[in-house]
Amino acid sequence: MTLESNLARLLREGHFAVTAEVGPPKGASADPLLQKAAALKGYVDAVNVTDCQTAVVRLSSIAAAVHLKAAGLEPVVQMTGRDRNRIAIQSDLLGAYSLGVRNLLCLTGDHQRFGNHPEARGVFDLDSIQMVAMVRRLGDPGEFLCGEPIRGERPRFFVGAVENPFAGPLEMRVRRLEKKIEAGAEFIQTQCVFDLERFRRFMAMVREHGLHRRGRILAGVTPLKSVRMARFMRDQVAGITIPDEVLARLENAADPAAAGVSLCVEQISELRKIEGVAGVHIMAIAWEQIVPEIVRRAGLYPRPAQ
Amino acid sequence: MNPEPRIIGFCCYTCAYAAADLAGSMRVTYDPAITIVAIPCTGAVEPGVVLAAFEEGADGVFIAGCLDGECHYKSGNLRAKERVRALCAVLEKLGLETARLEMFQVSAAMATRFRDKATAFAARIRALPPSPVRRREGRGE
Amino acid sequence: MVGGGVAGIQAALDLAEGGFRVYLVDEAFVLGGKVPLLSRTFPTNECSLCSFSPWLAACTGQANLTVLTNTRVEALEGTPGSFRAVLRRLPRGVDLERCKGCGACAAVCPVEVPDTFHLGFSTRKAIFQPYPHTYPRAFVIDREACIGCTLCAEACPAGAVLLDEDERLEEIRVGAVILCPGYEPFDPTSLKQFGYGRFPNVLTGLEFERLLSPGGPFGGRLACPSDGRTPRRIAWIQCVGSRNRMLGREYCSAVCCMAALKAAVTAREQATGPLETVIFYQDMRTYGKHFERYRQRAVRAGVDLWRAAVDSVRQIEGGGLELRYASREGAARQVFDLVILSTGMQPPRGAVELARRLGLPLDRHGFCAPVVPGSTAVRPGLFVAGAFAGPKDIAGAVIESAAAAAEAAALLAGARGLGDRGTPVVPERDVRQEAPRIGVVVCRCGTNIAGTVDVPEVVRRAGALNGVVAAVEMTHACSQDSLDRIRDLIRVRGLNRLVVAACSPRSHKPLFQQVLRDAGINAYLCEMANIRDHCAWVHTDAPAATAKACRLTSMAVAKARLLEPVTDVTVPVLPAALVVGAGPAGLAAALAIAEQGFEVQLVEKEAMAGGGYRPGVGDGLPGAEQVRTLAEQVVKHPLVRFFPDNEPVSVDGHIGQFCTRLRGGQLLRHGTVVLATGGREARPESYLYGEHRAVCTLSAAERQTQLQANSIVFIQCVGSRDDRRPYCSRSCCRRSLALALKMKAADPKCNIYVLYRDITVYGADEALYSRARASGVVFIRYRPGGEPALAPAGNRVSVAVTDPVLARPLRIEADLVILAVATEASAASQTLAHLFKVPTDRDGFFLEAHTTLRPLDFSAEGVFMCGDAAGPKTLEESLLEGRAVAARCAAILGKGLVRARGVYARVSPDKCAACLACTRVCPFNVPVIKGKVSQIEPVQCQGCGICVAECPNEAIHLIGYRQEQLLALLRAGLRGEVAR
Amino acid sequence: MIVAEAKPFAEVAGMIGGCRRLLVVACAGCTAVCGVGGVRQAGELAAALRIHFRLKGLELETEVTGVTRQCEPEFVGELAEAVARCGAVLSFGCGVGVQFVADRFAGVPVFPALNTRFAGGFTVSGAWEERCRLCGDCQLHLTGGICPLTRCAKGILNGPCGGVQDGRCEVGWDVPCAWMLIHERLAALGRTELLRPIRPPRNWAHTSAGPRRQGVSTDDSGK
Repeated sequence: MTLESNLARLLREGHFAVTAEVGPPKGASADPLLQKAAALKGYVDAVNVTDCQTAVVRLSSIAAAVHLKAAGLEPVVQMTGRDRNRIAIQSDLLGAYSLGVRNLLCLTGDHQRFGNHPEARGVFDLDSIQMVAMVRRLGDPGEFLCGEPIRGERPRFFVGAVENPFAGPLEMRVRRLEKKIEAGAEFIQTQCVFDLERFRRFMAMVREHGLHRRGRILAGVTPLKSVRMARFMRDQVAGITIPDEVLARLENAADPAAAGVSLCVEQISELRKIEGVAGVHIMAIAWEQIVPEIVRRAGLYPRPAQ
Repeated sequence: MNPEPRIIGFCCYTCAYAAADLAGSMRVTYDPAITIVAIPCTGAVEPGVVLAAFEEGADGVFIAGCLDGECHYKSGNLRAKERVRALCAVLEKLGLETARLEMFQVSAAMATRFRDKATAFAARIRALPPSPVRRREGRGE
Repeated sequence: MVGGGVAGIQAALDLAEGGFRVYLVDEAFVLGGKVPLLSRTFPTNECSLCSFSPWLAACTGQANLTVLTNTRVEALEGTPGSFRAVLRRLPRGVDLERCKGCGACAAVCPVEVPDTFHLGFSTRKAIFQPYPHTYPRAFVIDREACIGCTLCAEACPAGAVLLDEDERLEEIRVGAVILCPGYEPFDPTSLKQFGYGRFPNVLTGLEFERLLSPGGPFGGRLACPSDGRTPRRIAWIQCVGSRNRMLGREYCSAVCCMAALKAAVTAREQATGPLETVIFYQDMRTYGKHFERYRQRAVRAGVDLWRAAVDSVRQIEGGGLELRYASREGAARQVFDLVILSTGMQPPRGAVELARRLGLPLDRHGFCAPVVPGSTAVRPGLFVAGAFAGPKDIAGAVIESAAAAAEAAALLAGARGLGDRGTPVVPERDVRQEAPRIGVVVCRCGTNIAGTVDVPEVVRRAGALNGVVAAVEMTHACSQDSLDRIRDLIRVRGLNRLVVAACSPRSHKPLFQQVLRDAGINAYLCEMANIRDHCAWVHTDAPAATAKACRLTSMAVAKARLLEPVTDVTVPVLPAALVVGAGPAGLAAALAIAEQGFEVQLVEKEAMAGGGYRPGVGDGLPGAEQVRTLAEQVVKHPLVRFFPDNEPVSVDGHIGQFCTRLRGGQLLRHGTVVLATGGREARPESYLYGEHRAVCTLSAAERQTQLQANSIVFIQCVGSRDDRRPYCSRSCCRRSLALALKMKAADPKCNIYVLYRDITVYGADEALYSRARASGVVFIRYRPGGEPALAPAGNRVSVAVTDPVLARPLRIEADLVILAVATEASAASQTLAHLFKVPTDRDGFFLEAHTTLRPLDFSAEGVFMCGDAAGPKTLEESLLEGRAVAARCAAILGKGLVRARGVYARVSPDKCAACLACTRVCPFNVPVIKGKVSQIEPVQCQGCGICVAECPNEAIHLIGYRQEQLLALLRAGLRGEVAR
Repeated sequence: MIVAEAKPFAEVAGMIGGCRRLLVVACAGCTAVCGVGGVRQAGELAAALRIHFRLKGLELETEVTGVTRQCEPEFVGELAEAVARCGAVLSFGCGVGVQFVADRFAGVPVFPALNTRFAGGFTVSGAWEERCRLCGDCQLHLTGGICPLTRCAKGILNGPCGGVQDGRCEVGWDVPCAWMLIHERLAALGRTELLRPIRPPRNWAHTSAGPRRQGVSTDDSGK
């Protein structure tokens, strides 16, 4: 079965893509996941399934992806190098592909230190860049990392990676993005953007290096539900910067949640104006049901047919 | 209660020992159970030697040095303080009362302070039972 | 050396060490002068006795030094190099040699008189010991008080009392005389308004020092003399008898501000419960090293500084003292429990008379100020130092006396070394292979020990101890005949260890070690048991005391058994000094060292000598001429090797044996080091400096020969005494006033305004201040926060400041604004500090070993500092310090060799793991890893043993304190000694 | 250098439980240098143990000695007589030392007095810090002399990850991001181009993750 990734197609055809993100449940039933998914159906082109995000144990991302697919959504499987070595990763990916998963997002993974098993041994056999390169070789020329050829069908994933324009010097981030694209990343989802100014500078440098042509860049956005959440993200979550004016706007709002949503909508329209931004990736953490409203108000509805 | 305690006082030569001398010429009195051992600086007191004192049956050990910032050797008394703190932790683990070890500071002119500190310490030791190390001793003396 | 205060003693010791015969003459019964009276010394708040007693102890051991207490100089005839001094030896009434300081005499003396040491707060007998830890230690008879009952003579077990001793004249021949008689506190009785003498709770500063002293009448408890109750409010009145026109005392006593701050801080520390401390002052002069920081700490600690003149004190019902003073709001009153009068200094009467007899120049206040600033000479062969030359603090006196010593030594350079009395050395018997043969001497100390301790019992028990071959008792082990007996005993019984159970090793061990030497036994095979001070004197229960005496003796014996001979480590001293920096201080040091006959290697980074005063840089500066002549003298001096345009790049070795490589490649070998790298004028970052041409720095203004201006504004404390530089730059006020006067003289019509925080001119310079005011210079005080604001106004600058008196804004249109900018440490200091392994303080200036008593020494031996590199000061002070440092160097260079202390750390290379622990913990940076193991140079090691206790592999031990020695001693003390 | 730390007293006292005679062996190598395994610490612990057992009514006899390095059979051999005398050993060596002693004296119980922590050194911060993971595949020439494996929490070779903020690592704001340090160092060296190529997956076979490692000794003396 060689069904192509819908997300890949849309991006190739130049549509402004919309992806969302869901975190699998902390239990053995897929129902909570499917409820979230139902809300998203028809409003997004693909849905990321996180891989034990922040090192908290959750239902496997591949299994979750299969459930979503059955529910009629296109999944993007996230795969980190934190919990698997090269053997496990390759084997899981063969399995995922066999189950119809086509989109893969490679990450190094959050350190286990702040998860719910801090005493776990972090594997980190491969970093995200090495993983991207490895996955691309699985598809073409179709060999395992060790060089052995793959027998029969090769997994031809639409391979993505992440980038955080807000961690460390811009010029260094761009250089790392370049390495990811060098390694074969076809699409990039960025850390959620609040500091538009910095993101514009980032994109400018991306364009200088022509990276936006070699890899599709989906800018991450997150609707802020409350002032508390905004503060938490600013102070506690590594690599996220929230400018004071953004925070102020929430603080002064009668209904912070509403303010958060309109803020998110504005951000999307701003992002669309930036050359090289091929789509948005909406990370509505534990607030998936708001995604449709955002997509509507951002004028991104309806989505092109699958 | 301990009728005849054995108390060792390590006194630094520049300050505490001098203060003890002065206590003498001023004829102030303190507990004869106290035996003063001269050392050049409290910073020279090896923890092992203090432990040895307890092992040999001392009921109490005090280390007397210069006042803060007056150590003849700049930092000796501060190091001694650290070591005494560490030693107290050891005594605790051994199940010996930490009250049996103390560090205090006097200047060469503080004969009365020396007397007061030493007397208070001796009183404390007398109030405690004899060192269990000695009570437990296999061979008698 | 006339005057046995701390300054006199130090200079005398330096000279004696350096090989001169020195007579240290003092009118008092004991050495020490005023310092022993102080509870603590500023700015370190140290117990003055602790820090000072080592010097007293040193007097004992110095063969070249003859101490003549209770002695007056009657006449002086002759010429420099050969004077005949007539001394009047007043009777002490007690034989210095025989007296053991037991106090039996005082116990029986029926006469009670006010104790002069405690300034009358308590009483003493007519025969007494002036204060604890004295030198000489012998008692004295107060002739005025003595009723001649002879009870003391009968009571003295040593027969030391000489009731019929008479005063006699004595003649000595000396080459030079240094007068260092110190000062006398001003007696405030004449100032009726303060009620001193009438109200018991009005005290002088010195009296309050006794009150605070732990050894004082109240044992350090804060109390009102009237009834002993605890004071809750204490006031200090500054400048009592100083800076006082009416009394014709137009000088500042230089120390009272800090003394008051220190007393207030100490009082607060010792106070139980709440205490208010208020200092009424005119200018708070915290100009010395670390002083301004001290003041800030004091204020933070809660000491209140009120700038107000107190006009009277009166006692109200309930004993309270009401102060009336003029505040900004007008006349005000406050009630206090204690009032301390910060009484100033005045020259001691005796000294003034002597100076008159010798025809020395005295100023109108009776101070004997040197003729040439920066020198201490008052007449060929006669030098003056300390407070008698003008009010100053201890450090100042110590520096000045050292400078005097250097000048005297230069005069007598040829006679150096003649002083050394070679004591015949008895060949030492090698006892290392012998089994211990210990002799125990138990001293009765008259009845001092025998009165409480059963001495025969101690002897009997000692005799039974393992390794003891002889145990004897003696009435006074330290009397000459006893010492002879001990020596014979050693010879006859073939002893190889000596244990003396007597008094404190601190006072007597050297004595018994000498006996061993005389008997041909290594001096370190001697141990003492302090059965007097630590036993007989402090325990009343005879059996308990006897038991303890036996215990102490057996412990000493146990340790003695494990003692090993120590061969004195000495290193020869290279007779040359390296001086880094050829500014005023460095030049003065170089010249003074060379004049004393030692080679000087003078290294200067610039191409020319003179530092900030060198040609092209310092032209026109006051004193530039003087420095230039000095530079010429130095550079062409045959003993000076000048290395301009050069600097040290690497240093190796230690005291006596330094080896320094210069950037130019030259390799210099020298015995001592003087760091005189000076300071630099900080660049102002405010007050339109560099933006408006009418604004310049003080030094720039000083260099101007012609200043055309009708309206001149001086701004003081620019960049000093702020958060960035919390210190006073010391010379600026003086220089500003001098310049202001010069300008007034040139053009009396010009208007001069000095905007200041505290006018800090001290000692005789106070006169500059009064002259400036008299000549119409306007002084306007500003507070931090209320700094003057400058705005350009064409060619002029408009200066806005608030008038503190009228509390309203003032505006001055100035043609010239002169900024008295801070002096900061030169950049070179840090590099050199690193190179010579010496510390710098938080402000980047070199950090001395002891601010008060060793102001020019680093704690690393043989390395010294002087001039601005050690902290900002005036040119004269720099020159003086240069000379002083020369004396410190000469003391080492003149000795020819340095000897290690008996107690030093020794490394066993086989055990050393080169872990660097020792190098990291040593407070003096002595250990170094060489050849893969730690090396500790004996002559550098201070013998604290901190590294010993740190070494993880027990590779280091301290001589005389080996672990096994201590363990043996503890076992003996705790288990009881195993008899043979 | 191997950095170790003292085991809790109770643990040591517990493990030597039954012994009445104990040989306490210090090591003058790494553990002495980091101030936990020298003759001093051995002596102090011995004294503490003696007191501890006496308070229990038992007598423990100890003999304190030291060897140059416990990780050398030759040096360990010097202990033979003493071991025979005492019949049990408390070793102040690192994990290696303890094993060498145990191998040499298979007949007697050997107890570790220390916990062996890492390979590191004494830094200016006045603390002992890990510097090497002993991976057997040194890449320091590519990273400006800063080891990413040791000092990056994730040990990644193509860093920094997205968790870095203000040059700090996501695992703790007090930990500097190794990759930021590397970046600065290489920038200072003018060699940032070293960051461009993608570093391939590491060969872990030489590391602690692989089989037991053996060094090839050029001479086989003592074998």
